[in-house]
Amino acid sequence: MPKLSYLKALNRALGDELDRDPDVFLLGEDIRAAASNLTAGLFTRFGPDRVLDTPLSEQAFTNFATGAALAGLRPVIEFQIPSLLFLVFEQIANQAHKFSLMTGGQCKVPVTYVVPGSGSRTGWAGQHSDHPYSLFAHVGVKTVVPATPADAYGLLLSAIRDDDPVVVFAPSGALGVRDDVDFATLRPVPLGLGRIARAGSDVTVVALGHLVQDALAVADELAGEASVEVFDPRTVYPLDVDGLAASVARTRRLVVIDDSNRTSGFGAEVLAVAAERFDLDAPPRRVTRPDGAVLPFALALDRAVQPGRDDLLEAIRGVLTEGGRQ
Amino acid sequence: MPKLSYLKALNRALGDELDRDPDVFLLGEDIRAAASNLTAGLFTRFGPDRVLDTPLSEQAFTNFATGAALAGLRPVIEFQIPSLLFLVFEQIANQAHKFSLMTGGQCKVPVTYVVPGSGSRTGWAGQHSDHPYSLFAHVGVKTVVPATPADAYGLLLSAIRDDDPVVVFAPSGALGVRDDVDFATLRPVPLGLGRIARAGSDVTVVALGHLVQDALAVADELAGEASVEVFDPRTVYPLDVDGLAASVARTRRLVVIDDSNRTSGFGAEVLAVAAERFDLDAPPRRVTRPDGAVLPFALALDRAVQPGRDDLLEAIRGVLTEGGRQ
Amino acid sequence: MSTVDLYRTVRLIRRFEERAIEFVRSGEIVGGIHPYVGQEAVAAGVCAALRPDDLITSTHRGHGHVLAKGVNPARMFAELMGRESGLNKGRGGSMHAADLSLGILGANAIVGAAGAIATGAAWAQRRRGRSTVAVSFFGDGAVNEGMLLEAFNLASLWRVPVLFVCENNGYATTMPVHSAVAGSITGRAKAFGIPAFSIDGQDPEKVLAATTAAVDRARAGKGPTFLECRTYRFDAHHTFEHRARLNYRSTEELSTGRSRDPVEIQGARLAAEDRTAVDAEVEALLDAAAGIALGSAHPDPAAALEYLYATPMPGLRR
Amino acid sequence: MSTVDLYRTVRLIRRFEERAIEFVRSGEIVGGIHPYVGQEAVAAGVCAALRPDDLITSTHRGHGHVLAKGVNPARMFAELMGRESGLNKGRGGSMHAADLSLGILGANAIVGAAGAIATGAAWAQRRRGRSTVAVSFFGDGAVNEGMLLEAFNLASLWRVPVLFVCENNGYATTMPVHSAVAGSITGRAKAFGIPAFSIDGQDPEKVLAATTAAVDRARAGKGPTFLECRTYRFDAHHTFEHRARLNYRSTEELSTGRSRDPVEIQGARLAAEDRTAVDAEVEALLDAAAGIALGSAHPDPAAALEYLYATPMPGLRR
Ligand SMILES: Cc1ncc(C[n+]2csc(CCOP(=O)(O)OP(=O)(O)O)c2C)c(N)n1
Ligand SMILES: Cc1ncc(C[n+]2csc(CCOP(=O)(O)OP(=O)(O)O)c2C)c(N)n1
Ligand SMILES: [Mg+2]
Ligand SMILES: [Mg+2]
Repeated sequence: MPKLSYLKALNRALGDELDRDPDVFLLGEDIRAAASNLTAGLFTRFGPDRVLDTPLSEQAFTNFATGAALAGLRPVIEFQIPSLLFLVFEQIANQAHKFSLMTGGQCKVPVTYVVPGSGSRTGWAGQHSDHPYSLFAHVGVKTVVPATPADAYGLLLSAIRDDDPVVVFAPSGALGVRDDVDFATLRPVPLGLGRIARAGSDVTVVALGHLVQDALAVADELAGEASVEVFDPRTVYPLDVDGLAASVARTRRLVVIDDSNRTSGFGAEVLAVAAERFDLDAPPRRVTRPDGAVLPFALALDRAVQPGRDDLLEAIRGVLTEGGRQ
Repeated sequence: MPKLSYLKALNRALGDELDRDPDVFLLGEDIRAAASNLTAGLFTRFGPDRVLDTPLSEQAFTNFATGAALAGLRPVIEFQIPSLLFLVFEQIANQAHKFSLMTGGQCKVPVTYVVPGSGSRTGWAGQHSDHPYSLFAHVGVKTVVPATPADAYGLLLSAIRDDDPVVVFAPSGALGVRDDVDFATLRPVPLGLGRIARAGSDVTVVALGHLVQDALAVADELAGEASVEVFDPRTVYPLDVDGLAASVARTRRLVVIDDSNRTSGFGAEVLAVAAERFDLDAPPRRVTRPDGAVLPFALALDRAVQPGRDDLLEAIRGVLTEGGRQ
Repeated sequence: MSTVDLYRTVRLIRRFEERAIEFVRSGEIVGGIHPYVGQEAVAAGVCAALRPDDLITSTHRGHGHVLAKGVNPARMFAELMGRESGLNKGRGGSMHAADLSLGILGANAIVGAAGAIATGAAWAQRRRGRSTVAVSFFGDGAVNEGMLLEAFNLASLWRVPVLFVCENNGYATTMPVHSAVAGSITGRAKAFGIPAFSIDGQDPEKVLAATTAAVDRARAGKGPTFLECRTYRFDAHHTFEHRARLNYRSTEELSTGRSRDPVEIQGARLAAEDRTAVDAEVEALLDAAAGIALGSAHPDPAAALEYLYATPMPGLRR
Repeated sequence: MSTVDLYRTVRLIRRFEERAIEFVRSGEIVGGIHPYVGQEAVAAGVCAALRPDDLITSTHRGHGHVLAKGVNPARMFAELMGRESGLNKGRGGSMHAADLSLGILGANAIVGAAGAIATGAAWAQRRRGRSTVAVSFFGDGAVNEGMLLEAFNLASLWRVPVLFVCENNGYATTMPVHSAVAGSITGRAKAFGIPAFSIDGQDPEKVLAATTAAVDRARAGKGPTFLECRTYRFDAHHTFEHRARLNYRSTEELSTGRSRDPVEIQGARLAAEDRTAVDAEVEALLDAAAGIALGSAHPDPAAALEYLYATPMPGLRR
């Protein structure tokens, strides 16, 4: 079977949608030259009306996309770096997201925002290494963090076809992942549906994006010791609570690994849902970035701030051995 | 004893700090005329160099304040509406917050951001009714939501004196609160220290800002039925985990009422902390805005979307009667 | 558009606003409004130059724009009163009034935000082969918002058929324009290569003429135009100011400002009996409209989250 | 500043960058850099006009700015290598280099962000009775960022002693300036009433002369000046481009662009033996600097969160 990389899968999804639906168009910085490689080949294939290079005017081009969507098109914006989403937070959370309700359902805003290279990019330091998916989930914008090439393809397709704004985070740590894929099997993956990345019976590890690989590796490492289930929700918001419930009902133990900050992050939500619904055999744990994290430049410090395999291993062992509270 | 209103307490805190410390200055829109009343009298008292009216250029004046702070001053910015914080999210979360770590501790950015009138303002609709304190807590910016006039005074003082950026949310629903206050007792309230707003033994209700009043009212209503403790953390981030722990250790039951959206909000964090640390006698509950909430204009709809007393009453009764999971 | 039609529009807006202010006072409208009184010539003149399928974006002070673009006053009153029969089914209120069927992409409560929305919509319409133009209204305060200036750049670079209409009423809330705008308002647009004109915004005919020229230019594929309409806000920034004295305009300034009244300027062009007839017609229309609105149902609180998502979300949790 | 001093600065920056690129290739510098090669005259000429207590803000392409402002090359190499002895103790890296003791308020990785930071700092210094000025460096891409344009307005309105120095190297990454900037670059500043000049950014002496005039004006209380320095980036946007072919500049363009080399332009003003002596001096300095940096300790991962808050937070949780 041919190998498909995660980044190439995203590229393929864009190409397929541009091909299928004339209302889809792309805009962003350096997307003609495809500086990030996300849009490689698409300018040549689809021309300047479908692949629009923008000046460095993120706020305006984000609202421009909202306007184009109100007029019936389906824009896809590439953001070169995750912190650009901070710069357009108002335009997404307060404009694109709110039009449907505020107009009493008169319109829809089907814009997709893609960040190829979210989270730490190794050596890009404080202002380029954020992973702000929990923020968008909190405000209620549909938020996707695919883990595999097939999911990257299928979730991006669904995001583009969805009638609401959707943010797609493609973690730096996942872009290079390559899988054997039969291209004929590639299809849309519905938003809001998780998957069991690895079946197990002793503990559920919830992981997203590039951290799914880490969770799988740790599960392998623990194979003799414990049977670890890895649940990949794929969509941060809406969260597949039923899928999570089904897994936790079996394992009765829970650890979340989450590349956002601890306070009120994705991990907090998973633990809150668990607290509301499940009677666990041990207190659940979160492995996250620390509160208020700013990624320092020096490599060892950058790594120390990110949730890692060792932390996960320790947390899993913790919930397995512990019956009572911490 | 004289009555002090919450808004007047904030105004008094600003006046006192301007008086005490020549490095403090205010900037924002319409603060000379004091359109929101927050800055009433201060322009006359302190003049144009200390009370700076800005054009509608939120991004620039927020970074301007960061620059002034780097040069040794202590700016206080008034934002007229909560969604302006979305517009300057990059400037706060990615600039002001990050300077200290990124420069290896060479500098500090003591800027205070005040929003007088956060949350629903009754009839201001979708783009003016947000309450984004959980977002700032998530990114690690110190975040304060005072509930009483004395706390409004004392927390704003501490925010201004703190060497890091601090956001102070003054909920619309709290601005009019008036208390008997002996002015001589007004003093700074440390960031990160909660208080027991009402002692009780059966259940801990965690509430912030204007919702503390609601929690107290519901506690009164339930007086014959149950003994409700109301814990007001005052600071969303850093959260007074020890204070919370002490309360929950006594009551072993927990409800949070939270004016932010459900997913990954303040309520999620409180439940997550509880799940990690405490063995509760019943599953905890959250009373929040719904996921993705956009406040509709019509009054009854606006009210329906906000967490209210009835919802809280029901949630408290739920955790009191229930031993197992939902 | 005829003299009498323009008069009808300015008169309609004026009387609509005066009644709306009354409804704020009586509590039928909750949350207050930003009255458009005094600026009617801008909305009337600009929209008179547009086709029904042309697009507009409006502002926090937007009742005049949407009425001039053809909104049914009954549905607008109903919206302000938060009724189900309102333009936005009571979900939007004064600052979000929208009627997509009339090309109204919504009032926007964030100053400066809508310029790029109008630009994107106009660009999309052209890409879809339509010959429509879009107009973005905003105030003098908005020209200090970076996101609006960014939109000027996109519109000019891509020759988008969009008109930027700045209503310079001298103030952003209490901030006088000269303390807020370095350089000139038209200079801001010219810097991006956009032709920009400063015109008398109190005379509907002059606004119509300038807009017609700009619309023709846009439809001919020549790109955006910027119009600074010099006008004056006769009433408060927002009705809350009726209770709070903010003291930023002198009595003399107010009376000079109010002396050039667009309703009088256009009214003087009509024969007295024609004017009386229009006034009566407007009054009857608004009586009926107010009656319909007052009689309309309130939305059901159980439907508070309807329309939150266009693609339904089954698992939405409270 | 003398001819030879200016030459020393451009030569130092050039050779620092060339060595830094080597360290990227060899893996000593992780994450890559945005090389300043070709633009040295701007940093050298501008900073030569400043006093030690004047302030600057820099950019993602900022090594030249901080070296010209007096940063110790050893500490800068160490920062790029993420060492504890680095300018920012290894916490900032290439895009955040700061030295507050030299008035360097930091490079900023967000295009357009630092203009208002410099403006605020300059305003604050004046309020504190200092006669310092601030310089904000940025590229041609930044003039499309609304937040920078907002800063122009504040600086002009409040006559802030700040200089806006735009390094127009023809491209924002792969985007040619003419496809991104409607109107002209200097026109953007002039629109806000800021005097703006377009100068030859390859000649350090010309940059120095223009900056000196602007600094004098600012110190005299006359407010901001804008300088567009026309320059050319000889190397990649970022070292990642050494591996990825982006194909946006023709071979002819590259060779024309590179033909006006600031190091050669200034070097030609020196006697051959003086130039050789400076070159040797620079090489010795950089040998020593690189040696010190390579020998410096790496920070302790346990201290990854040090400096996160200025007011310590005892309960910080992981
Ligand atoms: C971005 C933004 N900043 C501030 C506000 C608060 N605000 C609402 S209207 C207004 C004044 C607007 O002035 P202008 O653009 O001149 O319009 P006018 O009110 O005069 O019609 C302000 C400051 C806002 N809604 N949005
Ligand atoms: C606000 C923002 N948008 C986009 C980027 C990504 N980016 C970094 S440098 C750059 C190009 C900047 O061009 P210019 O301002 O001309 O400076 P130059 O790189 O040519 O020195 C871009 C798009 C960013 N860092 N910040
Ligand atoms: Mg105005
Ligand atoms: Mg450039």
